[in-house]
Amino acid sequence: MAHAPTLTQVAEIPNSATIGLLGDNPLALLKHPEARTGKPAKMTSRGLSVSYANKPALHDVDLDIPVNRVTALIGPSGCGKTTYIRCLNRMNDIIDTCRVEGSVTHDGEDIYAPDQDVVRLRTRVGMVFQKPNPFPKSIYDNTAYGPRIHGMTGSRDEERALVLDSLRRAGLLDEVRDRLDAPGTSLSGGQQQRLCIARAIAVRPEVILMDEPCSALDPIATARIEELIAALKQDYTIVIVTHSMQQARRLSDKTAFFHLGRLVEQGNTEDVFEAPQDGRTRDYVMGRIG
Amino acid sequence: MACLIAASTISILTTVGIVLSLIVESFQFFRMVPVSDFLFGLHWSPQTAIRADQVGASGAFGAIPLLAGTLLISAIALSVSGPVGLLAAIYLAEYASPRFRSLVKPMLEILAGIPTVVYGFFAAIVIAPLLRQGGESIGLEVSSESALAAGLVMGAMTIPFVSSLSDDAITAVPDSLREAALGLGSTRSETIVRVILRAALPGIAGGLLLTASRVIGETMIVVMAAGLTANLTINPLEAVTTVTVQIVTLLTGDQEFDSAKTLSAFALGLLLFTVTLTLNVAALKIVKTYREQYQ
Amino acid sequence: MSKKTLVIAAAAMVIVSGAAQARDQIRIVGSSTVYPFSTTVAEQFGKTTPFKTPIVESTGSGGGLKLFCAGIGDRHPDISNASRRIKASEVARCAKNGIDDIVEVKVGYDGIVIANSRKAERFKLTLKDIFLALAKDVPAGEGKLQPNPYTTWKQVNAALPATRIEVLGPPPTSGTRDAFVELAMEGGCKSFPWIKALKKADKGSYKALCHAIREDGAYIEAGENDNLIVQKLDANPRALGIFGYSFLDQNTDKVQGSTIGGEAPTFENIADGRYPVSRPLFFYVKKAHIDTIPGIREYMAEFASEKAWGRDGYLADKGLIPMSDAERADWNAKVSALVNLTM
Amino acid sequence: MEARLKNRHRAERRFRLFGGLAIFTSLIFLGALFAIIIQTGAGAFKQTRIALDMHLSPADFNAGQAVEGDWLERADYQAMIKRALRQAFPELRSRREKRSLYRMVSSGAAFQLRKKLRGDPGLIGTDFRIWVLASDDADMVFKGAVPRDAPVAHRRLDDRQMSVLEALEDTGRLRSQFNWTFFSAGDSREPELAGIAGAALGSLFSVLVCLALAFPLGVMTAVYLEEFAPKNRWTGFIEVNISNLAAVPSIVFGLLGLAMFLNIFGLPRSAPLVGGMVLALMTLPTIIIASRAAIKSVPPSVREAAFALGASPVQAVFHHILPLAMPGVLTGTIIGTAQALGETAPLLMIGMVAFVVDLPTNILDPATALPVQVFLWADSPERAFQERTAAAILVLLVFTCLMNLTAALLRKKYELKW
Repeated sequence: MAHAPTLTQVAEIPNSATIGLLGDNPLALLKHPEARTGKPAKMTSRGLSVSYANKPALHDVDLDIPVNRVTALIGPSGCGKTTYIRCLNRMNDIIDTCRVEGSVTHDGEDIYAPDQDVVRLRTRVGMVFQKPNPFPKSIYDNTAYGPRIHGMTGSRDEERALVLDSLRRAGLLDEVRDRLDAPGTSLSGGQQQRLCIARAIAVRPEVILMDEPCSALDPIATARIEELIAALKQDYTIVIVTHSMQQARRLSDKTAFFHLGRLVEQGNTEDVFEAPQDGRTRDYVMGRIG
Repeated sequence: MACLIAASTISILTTVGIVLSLIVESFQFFRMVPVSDFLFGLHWSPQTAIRADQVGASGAFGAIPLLAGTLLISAIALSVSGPVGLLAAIYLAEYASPRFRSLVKPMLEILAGIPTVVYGFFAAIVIAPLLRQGGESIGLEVSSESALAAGLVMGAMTIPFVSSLSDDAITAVPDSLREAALGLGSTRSETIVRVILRAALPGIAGGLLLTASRVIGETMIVVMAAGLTANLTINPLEAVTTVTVQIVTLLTGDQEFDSAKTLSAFALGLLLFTVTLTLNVAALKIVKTYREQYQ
Repeated sequence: MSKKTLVIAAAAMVIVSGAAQARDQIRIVGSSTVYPFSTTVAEQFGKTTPFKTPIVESTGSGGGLKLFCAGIGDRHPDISNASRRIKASEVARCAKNGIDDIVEVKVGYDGIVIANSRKAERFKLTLKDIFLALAKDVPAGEGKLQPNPYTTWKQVNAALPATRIEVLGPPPTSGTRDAFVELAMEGGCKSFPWIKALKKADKGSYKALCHAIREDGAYIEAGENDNLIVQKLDANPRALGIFGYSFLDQNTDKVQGSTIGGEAPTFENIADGRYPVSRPLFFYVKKAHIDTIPGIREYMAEFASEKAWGRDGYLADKGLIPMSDAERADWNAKVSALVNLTM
Repeated sequence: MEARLKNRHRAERRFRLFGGLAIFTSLIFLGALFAIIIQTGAGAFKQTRIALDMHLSPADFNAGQAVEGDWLERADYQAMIKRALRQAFPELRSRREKRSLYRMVSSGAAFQLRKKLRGDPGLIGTDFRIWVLASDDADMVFKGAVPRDAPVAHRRLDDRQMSVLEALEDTGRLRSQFNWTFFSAGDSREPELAGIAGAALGSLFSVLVCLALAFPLGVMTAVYLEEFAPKNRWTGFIEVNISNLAAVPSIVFGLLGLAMFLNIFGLPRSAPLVGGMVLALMTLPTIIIASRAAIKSVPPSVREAAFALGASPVQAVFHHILPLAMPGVLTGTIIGTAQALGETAPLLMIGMVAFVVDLPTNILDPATALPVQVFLWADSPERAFQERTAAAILVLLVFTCLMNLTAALLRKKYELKW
């Protein structure tokens, strides 16, 4: 847990980090070239292969996830990008027939080592899913769920502070301040997804995995989530699976292109989109396959 | 086509037949015994004198002791099948390998397919003596027709009811919730208790209501293993009698429909029908709204 | 579809015609005490004659006679067993429903025993003990009554054990119950001189006092099934049970009969009349049915034959206590002649 | 945090253990149920027989017999059996001793002797040996169901009878053989003569009546509701009504049968016809619900294809949809029938709980049913009836399990189809 920001650190994060004050053009920040240069890898995978019921889904993937950066995984449907992202916090363990070979490390620790605690791993590597999936509980309880099971807060006041902070950082607080006791499912789709992000943040993970977080949302809601991701990058390492090349281009610092279960190309987002090395990448980013 | 419509009205006719026959006979009964005496009376002693020159029992028709006995046995049964069935369903739905599940689920369902008279036999010759001896060895007085014996066996019988209805409810909870909880670093049990069961609660509650209605109407186990005397008690080691036992006792052999004694069986039947119908309607309603929630 | 309708109509025809078709099987109802003898005879009768085996239902003597007297015709039973003699009120009821001719057959004797499990001590009772333990109201001094206060046998009689009074017995539909209240309860009741005097003065209240059984749970009505009582006694050594001698005879490995007034319920004691609580057993036949339902005459003959009710007959093996030779000959003659019941 | 994590994992293991325990408990109960019933019932399939050496003279048959034709029927075979017993044990003289000797063989021995002589009247006047049924008490001791060294008070055989038993055993006049009677006879007061054939026939007739009524009615209702019924309040009411009927306690159906079929329609008591009718009403909802699900699962394309070929709605249903839905319909029917077969309570209400010796020959004959027979025997005091009860249960379980298995297989096959 040493890498997670402590509560005091969280509290110290200036308000400028929240979406409201981020200003008129948060994407401008992303475009700054310095932001993209080499950062150390937070997670790495080496020779990662995955199969479902003996049907291979992913072949021999080597990929580094840079810390405090947004890494986008792109590729046509069925290319293995969702499979890959689910390997990073071992969500694939849920599927009985799934077999994983190779290694994935997190801060140099093999997350598939036999003594690795999946529960601890998942508190460090959080996840946001394709479809918003709030629990059938109130907005407050949804956000407080993680801190409660992990025993992160000592008192009720502390818990409330953390919940409110998480909601604020997810850019949802202003909209739900008056109805924290309303069921999470009563929110709109975009709000639900931000609630899910707030829920993930509340656990204070180091890495947030996002599996097509905007695919079920309308353009306006999508824009808000994108702003949010841009803002969160300062404190978290983010991996995002996306179908939208524009989104990958706007948001990410690093892009990895998957095709038919193989990692075809990875590199700085600009490089991948402007000057792809591989023919398949070129075809994809130009919209010829997909 | 007319044939088809006629066939579909048979089910309505059946219900009408049940309601009519119960009401007509009960009405005759209530002409002899006031409704309030029946519903609120604390004393049940239906053996009236059958000749003018005979002294029988006082002929008290208070259904409360029967209801209390029925509820006691049902409560015991549900306190067995509720937790065991629910835990079994959770294990099968969330932990077991598909192979284990496909092997064990049908085995559990065998329990539901066994005729109830078999359970009655088992309760009477195995469980009841066992409880008696067990109770004696620790210095407890256990009646040989204890509510406990009937309740336990009835509980075992209804395990598959609870487990398959809960299983349906649990598997109907979308995987996205499961993943959300696991993704936040919940253990499986935290996921189940805090998220899945909460989401499946209406379905499980509906299932329990249906099981309760089944348990209340169960006849053979109590006829063979429970007592005949109306005993107003909550001690599960004592003998109690139930509504169904009394119906059977009053009507086997007796074919006369002019005595309060015989007719009271129909009043009991009406009571039983009303109670189980209410439970069923409530259960179906809960399950239905729940299903709609996830569709 | 019309074919289906035809089939259904045909099925309905079969059902209706079937219901109207005459019964060719004797139906017997009545006493649970006579039931084992009646079924044994029925079985023998079914196997040795071309007739069908009669259907026997155990409804209690009272319940049986009530059914029996309900009318003439296929829907009503032909024979009713009784563990007591038919009452005048029942004969009147029969007559009201057009049943004037009834043949009475005395079968033999039966003792009513008060038994408990062999796992416990044998009880030594008197008629007075029985009355005091089971009556609804008991005398509290001369001419006064109180609701039965006794909860243990020791309170009734210091010589008895200090166990709770718990007696499984038959309901009012049972002839055993009738005989029990008349012989045992009334017998104990009469041992109080002032009550005995009451009999002449006020017969109604005398009967109400002597025949009323307590309803506070000490006396448990155990239904018409004597077998069940035996099983319950086996399971509950604290309880006593009231039933016919034949059931004691069949279950000597499980239960033992209490002595009453020093006499044990044995075959000899009951046959001699020394055991105080014994009564004759009967069955009653509807004469009007004898010619419409086949086999009634033959069934009666089987019952009244030496190989059935004789001293070495198969009913004796079942626990029936045979009548004396003279009595048997007398009743056999009445059976052959179909002599009408006279009260 | 680490300590908390450890606790959480411990809680996880505990929870999982509870789940496993719940399943284990249920399976143990199931296992115990079967084990005890098999253990209790196994003995009933064996029956002890005793060899009697007979010598009958024509005089045994002519005594007092006026009618020439049925002298073979009317003879007192009981007396002949008793005489043979006395001859085998001449040392038992007193009435009491003789009575206990007679109690060694079944009262059915006389019928066995009659049957043998009927088949071969030439045996009269010769020496022959007949293996007759032992009485239930002797049978239980010989089979070891009752320990031989139990104190006399807890034994049904007294010391004299025990020595008779041992003498028979030592001279090879006692043997155990398969109990055919159990499968071929009707009910009896004597355990050794009692069988389940009557009850099984009663069950068969009831279930046939039940099927004949419930199957067509159920399928037609399902077809109507699923294919033709307008969606209005009336059909909505029918639907709610059906799902409620499915959960009405079975005994209430018995009350309906008693009040309607017996008291109003005047149908005969104790008849499989009435039993079947009551069971049919109970089974109907199960069949309707299963059939509707089966019809619903037939892909709409089948219907459209039939319509495209010009089939009328009724033709489409009966020629195309129903045949495809049949496996599902049958599954429901079998499960419903299995329930009906095991049902007891409603039958008690309509008088199918009588002592019936003769095997029923049609649906109007008085009869019991297998589960009712179990109920009746379970209340009988003779210990030999306890093992017969368990054996009857075994037979009942074999049938219900077979039916449920068939249904499960059918469902599996059917599930693979779409």
